[in-house]
Amino acid sequence: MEPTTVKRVLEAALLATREPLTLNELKRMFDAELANDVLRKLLDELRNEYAERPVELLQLASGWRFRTRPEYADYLQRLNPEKPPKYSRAVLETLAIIAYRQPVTRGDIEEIRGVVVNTQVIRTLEERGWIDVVGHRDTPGRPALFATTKHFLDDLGLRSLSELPPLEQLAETLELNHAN
Amino acid sequence: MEPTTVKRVLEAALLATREPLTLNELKRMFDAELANDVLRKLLDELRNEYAERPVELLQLASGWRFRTRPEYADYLQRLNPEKPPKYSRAVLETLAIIAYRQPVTRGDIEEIRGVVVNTQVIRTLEERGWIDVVGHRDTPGRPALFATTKHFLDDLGLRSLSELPPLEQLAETLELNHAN
Amino acid sequence: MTATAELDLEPPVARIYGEPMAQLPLDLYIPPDALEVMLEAFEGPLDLLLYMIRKANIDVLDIPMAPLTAQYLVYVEAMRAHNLELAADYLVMAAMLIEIKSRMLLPRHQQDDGAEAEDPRAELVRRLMEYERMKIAGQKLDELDHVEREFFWVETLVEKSLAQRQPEVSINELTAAWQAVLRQAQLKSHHKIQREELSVREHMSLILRRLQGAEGGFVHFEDLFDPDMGVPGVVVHFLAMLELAREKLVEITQTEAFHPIYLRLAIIPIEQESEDGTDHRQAGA
Repeated sequence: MEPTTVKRVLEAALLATREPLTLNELKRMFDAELANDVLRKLLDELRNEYAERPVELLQLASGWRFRTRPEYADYLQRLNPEKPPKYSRAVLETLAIIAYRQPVTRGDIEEIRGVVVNTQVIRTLEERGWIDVVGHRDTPGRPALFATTKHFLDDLGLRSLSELPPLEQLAETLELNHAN
Repeated sequence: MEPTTVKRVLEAALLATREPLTLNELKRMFDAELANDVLRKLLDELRNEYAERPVELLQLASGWRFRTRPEYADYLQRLNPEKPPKYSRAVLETLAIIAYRQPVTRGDIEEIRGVVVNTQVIRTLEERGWIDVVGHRDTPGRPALFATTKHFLDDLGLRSLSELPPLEQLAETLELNHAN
Repeated sequence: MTATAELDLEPPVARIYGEPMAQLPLDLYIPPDALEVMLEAFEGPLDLLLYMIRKANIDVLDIPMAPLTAQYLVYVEAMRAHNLELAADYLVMAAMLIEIKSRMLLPRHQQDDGAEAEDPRAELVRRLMEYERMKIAGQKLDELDHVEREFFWVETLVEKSLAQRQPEVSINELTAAWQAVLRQAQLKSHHKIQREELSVREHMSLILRRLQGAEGGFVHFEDLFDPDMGVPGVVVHFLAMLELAREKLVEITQTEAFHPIYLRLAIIPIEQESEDGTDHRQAGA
């Protein structure tokens, strides 16, 4: 068998496989014995042939496989109608309190929500880059004061916090709701 | 975005997808509106780019997808410890009747084959996702009407039922005979 | 179907076409195991009939009913004789063949409209041909390229780790959450939620953030105002400063009247990462 034909067979197998293929598995396709170094050389050539393509031949821990290049991930993601993950109510309410009442301490948030604020909730928002510590209150323990960041405004498509529905308006709807 | 870049994104998506992709799904990846004829032209170009490769871009009943060329099957089979299913004549004949005479009831199938249709035969085809119930005939018992699915055509690498092998032209002789 | 080849069908049936029909050999021997295989090999009476017709090279459109029926009955009888469980379909077909054969013996009457009466065999021929068509179609379907048999789908891996999806929050969700918070607070206690301009709170954060980054901690009062803010902006900013002072979050100092006014955080962050990466503590205010 011509080396080119062997390479084409390898290519077909590596493009169609659902699991990485080991050298031994690849060898299994051929009647003739294939030396490891020959195989590696062909795989190298194959990798080079795909230099201009949006997929690349990778050697992973468990074998060889083609993978789309990372720069295409954003596009491919749009194909998946996967629902984006959602934040829990605790995270959303904490975020709302920080957004509307900033700067606030964790104690403030707990007082308003009436429940203890889980450290993970704060960390989630910090890691997202949506809140940060802007100071400390001069009370015992010097608690950190949280505020929303510019990044938060960007992600919500706001120019400033004042573009959030005003508190007054919210309070009115609230009272209206209560009146009913 | 450059047409070449669009083409590379299409290529990445089509190489990575787990289901055939429709034109609309492909369009969803891009911010800019993409006309159908532009898209088709790029897909055509892409297909040509793969002329020398062991995989080919195919238009199927439910969209576009890459597959390995049939001449590599013997090698690739050796990677698969599972033998592909071999269908009995009963299954194949039932499938043919549903494919060529759809929509048909079980009674229709029995009438053509001259024997009772085993439930297992229908179930095999349903489980493979090749046939499904598309309605019920308005006769006593309201029997289910079976038809083939897009998945059936996809699995055979076909775009539509019209690509199935034509039926033998035995009928014409019969009609001629009657006409005399 | 290998065993069925042993069933010597040709001599009795093949020669009847165009010739006087030969007697069926009485000693027609079908080995029982061949019969068993045969029963399994045929998909039913239509398949069996078709096999007999094709094997004998009979014109489907002009089936000699008498020898075919006789031959068919020999098979069915042989199967029965060997106690093989015979599907009812085979017996129904036997009855049908006998009926057609007897109708063939009757003179064909012209119908009232002058059309020739239909050949009694027509329905059988139609069914045989339709069955054969589907039988061949089934074989052809099997010969097509099948996924996982003649071809495999290409399915490369997608790098996902770089593109982990973050939850999205809309403005509506945020305000809904805030409304929920307010509602709870109102229901729960007399906790007072002040109605305040949101922009004041925003500017409070801005000032704090600015002071935090200030070298030495002190910032000149005037430096905290950006001329681009416009009059409403400056007013809000000033209100924010007063609110910060009221909440004891900043210190506003002036050594003497008309001297520069300075602001600094009421509390200097206790832990700050220094340039070399080690912690060093700063004295509080």
